[in-house]
Amino acid sequence: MPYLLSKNSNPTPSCEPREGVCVSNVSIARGGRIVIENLSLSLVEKRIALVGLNGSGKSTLVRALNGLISPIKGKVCIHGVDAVKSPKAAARMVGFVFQNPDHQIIFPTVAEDIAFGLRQAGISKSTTRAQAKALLREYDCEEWADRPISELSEGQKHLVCILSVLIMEPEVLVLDEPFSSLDIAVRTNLLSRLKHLRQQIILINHDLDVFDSFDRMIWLKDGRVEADGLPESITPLYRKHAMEVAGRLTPESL
Amino acid sequence: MPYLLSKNSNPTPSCEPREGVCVSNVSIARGGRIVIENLSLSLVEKRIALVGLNGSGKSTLVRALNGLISPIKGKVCIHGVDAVKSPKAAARMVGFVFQNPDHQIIFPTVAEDIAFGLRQAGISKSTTRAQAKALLREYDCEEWADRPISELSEGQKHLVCILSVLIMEPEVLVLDEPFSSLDIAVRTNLLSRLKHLRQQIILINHDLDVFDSFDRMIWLKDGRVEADGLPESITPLYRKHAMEVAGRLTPESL
Amino acid sequence: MISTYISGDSWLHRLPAGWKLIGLCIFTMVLFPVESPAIAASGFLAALALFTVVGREGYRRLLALRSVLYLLVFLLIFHVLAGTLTSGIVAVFRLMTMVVLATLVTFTTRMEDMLDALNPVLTPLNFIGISSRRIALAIALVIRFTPFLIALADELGSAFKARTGKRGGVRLTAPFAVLALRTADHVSDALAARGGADGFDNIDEVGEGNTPNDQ
Amino acid sequence: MTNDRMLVYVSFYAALIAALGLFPLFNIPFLGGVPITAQTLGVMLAGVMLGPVRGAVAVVLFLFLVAIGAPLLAGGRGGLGIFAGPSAGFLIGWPVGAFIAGGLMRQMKERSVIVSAGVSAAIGGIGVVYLFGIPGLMLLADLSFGQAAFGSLVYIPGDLIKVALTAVIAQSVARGLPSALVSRV
Ligand SMILES: Nc1ncnc2c1ncn2[C@@H]1O[C@H](COP(=O)(O)OP(=O)(O)OP(=O)(O)O)[C@@H](O)[C@H]1O
Ligand SMILES: Nc1ncnc2c1ncn2[C@@H]1O[C@H](COP(=O)(O)OP(=O)(O)OP(=O)(O)O)[C@@H](O)[C@H]1O
Ligand SMILES: O=C(O)CCCC[C@@H]1SC[C@@H]2NC(=O)N[C@@H]21
Ligand SMILES: [Mg+2]
Ligand SMILES: [Mg+2]
Repeated sequence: MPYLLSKNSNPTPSCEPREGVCVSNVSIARGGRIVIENLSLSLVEKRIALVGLNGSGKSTLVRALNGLISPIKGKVCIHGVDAVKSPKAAARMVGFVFQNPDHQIIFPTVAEDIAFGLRQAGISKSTTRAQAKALLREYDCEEWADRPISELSEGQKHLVCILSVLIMEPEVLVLDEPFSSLDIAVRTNLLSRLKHLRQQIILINHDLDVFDSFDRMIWLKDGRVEADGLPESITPLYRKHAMEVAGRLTPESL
Repeated sequence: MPYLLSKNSNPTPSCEPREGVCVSNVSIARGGRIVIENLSLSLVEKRIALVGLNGSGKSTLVRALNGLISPIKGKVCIHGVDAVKSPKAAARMVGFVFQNPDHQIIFPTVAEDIAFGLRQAGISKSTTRAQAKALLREYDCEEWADRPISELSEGQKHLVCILSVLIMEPEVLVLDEPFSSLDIAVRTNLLSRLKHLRQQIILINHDLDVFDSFDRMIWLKDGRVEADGLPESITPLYRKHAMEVAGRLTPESL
Repeated sequence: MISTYISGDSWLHRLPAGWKLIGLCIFTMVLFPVESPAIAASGFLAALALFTVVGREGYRRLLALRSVLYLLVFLLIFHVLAGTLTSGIVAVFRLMTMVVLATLVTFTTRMEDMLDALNPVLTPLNFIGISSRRIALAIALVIRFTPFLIALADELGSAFKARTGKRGGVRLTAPFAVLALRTADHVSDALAARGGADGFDNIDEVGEGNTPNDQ
Repeated sequence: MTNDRMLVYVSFYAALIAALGLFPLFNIPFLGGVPITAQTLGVMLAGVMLGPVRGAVAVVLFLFLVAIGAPLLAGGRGGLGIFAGPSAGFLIGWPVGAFIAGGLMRQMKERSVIVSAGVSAAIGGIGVVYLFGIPGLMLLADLSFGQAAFGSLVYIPGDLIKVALTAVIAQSVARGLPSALVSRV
């Protein structure tokens, strides 16, 4: 029985608007099981939070947004572009920070990886390298430029992943638990930086405090929307549910 | 100028005690740079927090505890066993949860991976499998037993890593940001479970709230101990420092 | 051995791994000298029928092996050109049967069971100083890495696609090698953290010089 | 480098050879059962990266798995029967080729990685492998030396591409993960 707090309770968005992200009637299967079932969402707000317990389908859903996973049914549009039919255009528009940095990094050294997206956009090698170094400088780590990424700490790697997406200035930023291994300094800094970005942001995070000033919160449960509305109204519901689940686990051993 | 709040300000612990963990005069190099310098600690408290900014050397230090990294100088002892000379005995005593689940998992299916440690200790296959399944049941996920780990969500994978260490009942538990991808339900549950364990726990975490009832907090900065004492006294100092650092990053763009 | 285990409780799942391996061996030996297309075809049909024990998921994963079909087509063409169509057909059926059966064995056998089954074969090596336990682990690791490498190539492809919308192609070769090798490092750390190749059995041997190091 | 780490690396290259057999595009059946295969890239890499002994051991481990029935050769083939087939000579040449490639790599320590890797891969991965493969063809496929040698020419273009790839990969690894170039450490 999903709580229906949604402002967008329209069950099948038409995918007409050329604004924002539109998911209509999407089902996704992974490893033979249906993980997302018949989901429809129209995402036009600037700051959108996506929450849910482990395995509820958050990462799966956002992977469909830039064509990394093709739904078995339904349609995903980014600013009017079909993510399945034109994954390239979708990828250009959606900047994606993977949950596990090891899944995102392509190149062996830091500057190469950060500059890569710009290179893809046809900018010259020296310009992209300079831009990458400038961005690194803002985070006080210009000397990382030529270091092998395998020699960074986990948090440093995660930061590189985030920077290599930020530098692209995509229309929509999808961040899958981007703060999980960042220290409180970088976390605070990035958070306030994200606040000031003009782009749309879809943020997955287990720590609910970061969603303070968000416009909308979507709670996924077993691949369906359990509740959808303002963070103020959804947070307590979700937290209560999580605590109940926590209580149900291992009662005998506690 | 390190704050000296330590109860253990003894500069060179003698490594005599057969209790707890003892690090004396340890220096560690990684990728040609010195990452930990001349560190001495005697860790006998039950609950020890290790904090520090990204790249400060937390993961490196704990890796030396079970012989995964050999210091270029100094000595590490676990309950009187030298971790460099007998890495295997050290590994038996120290249960280690890696920061990135992908770095910890060895086997393709869940039950195999969880049972592996027990198998290593010479216990029969059927017994270890039953134990693994029992532990999974406590977390309401017995049906994962034969699933390929590659088909779990990140958080689910991380839980598997934690369980495969808990099942070994090691003398010392070293947890490197174990909660980073866990949902609030599992996080709450694990935290209260950890509280009740008889073993010594060394916990690295960026979210400082989890250290509430800890006996000691060690703040690492650039591979040295910056402060060491009760969490109540260290937390505000560390947080203040982190906020200063956050403010110093990218001043121009905010 | 390409894909791994599919959970289930069929008689084939319960059959000891050793028997399955011996059965596979015998089947191969029997099939090898066959020259009649009819017998070869029935062998293949029998193998497919046996496959029902792993159900839909099994067939779905079998389809992932359709790359073998290219080879079969080429093989057939080759035989047609050489004027040996009949033996071509036999060869194709024989190959398909072997692939199906070997796949079936791996789908229904947990890796650890497979290794235990191989143990008697490997034990004699202990006498010449090669620990059978290490070989078993090496084999386990090969079986672990093979599908993993393919998945990793896939993942790297995803990462590339997420950032470009394009397929990476050959230019991902070198990054792939570095990424894959990094994983090998992680696995050896993970192994060391859990007792190394020989387990915790002979833990009292202090100073055996078995010091892991990240250099 | 510890024994355990070496064990993992050796298994890794054996698996790499196996995985390379699974790409249909690069594994074309040819010359009565001796396919054009990407797997020799794995053989060259094993030698160049791991050095002589470990490189050869990785290839032997792979061949052992094939022998006990794992369908890991190009096209999903496996089993003892393979070693009675026309490609047996090449297969026996693989570990020897890896050994020689590794040895050469070690000899050329002071040269640049890309050059020494290319030369080692060419001599070990082509020269030595054919040294075994051609007699194998003569013996097992009833061909004359001329026929066998001439027939083997079809593999040369592919093998040269693999040599080039080996050189590039070794170079990148030297840059991105130097510790993995065991033959040089
Ligand atoms: N590669 C995969 N193959 C098959 N099933 C998968 C795969 N990845 C995830 N799943 C399954 O799909 C479901 C949703 O996974 P997903 O990764 O989307 O969860 P999530 O909400 O992101 O969880 P987490 O908070 O742990 O990151 C889970 O039940 C998971 O087991
Ligand atoms: N494999 C490696 N090779 C070389 N240098 C490394 C390696 N891993 C980490 N380093 C470096 O060592 C220093 C300490 O890293 P470490 O992983 O211990 O940090 P950490 O405190 O765990 O950070 P985080 O909070 O990001 O996990 C960092 O400067 C890092 O760049
Ligand atoms: O799969 C087999 O049965 C073994 C194939 C041997 C192929 C040889 S190795 C050298 C030469 N280069 C190729 O690409 N194929 C042959
Ligand atoms: Mg996720
Ligand atoms: Mg760390």
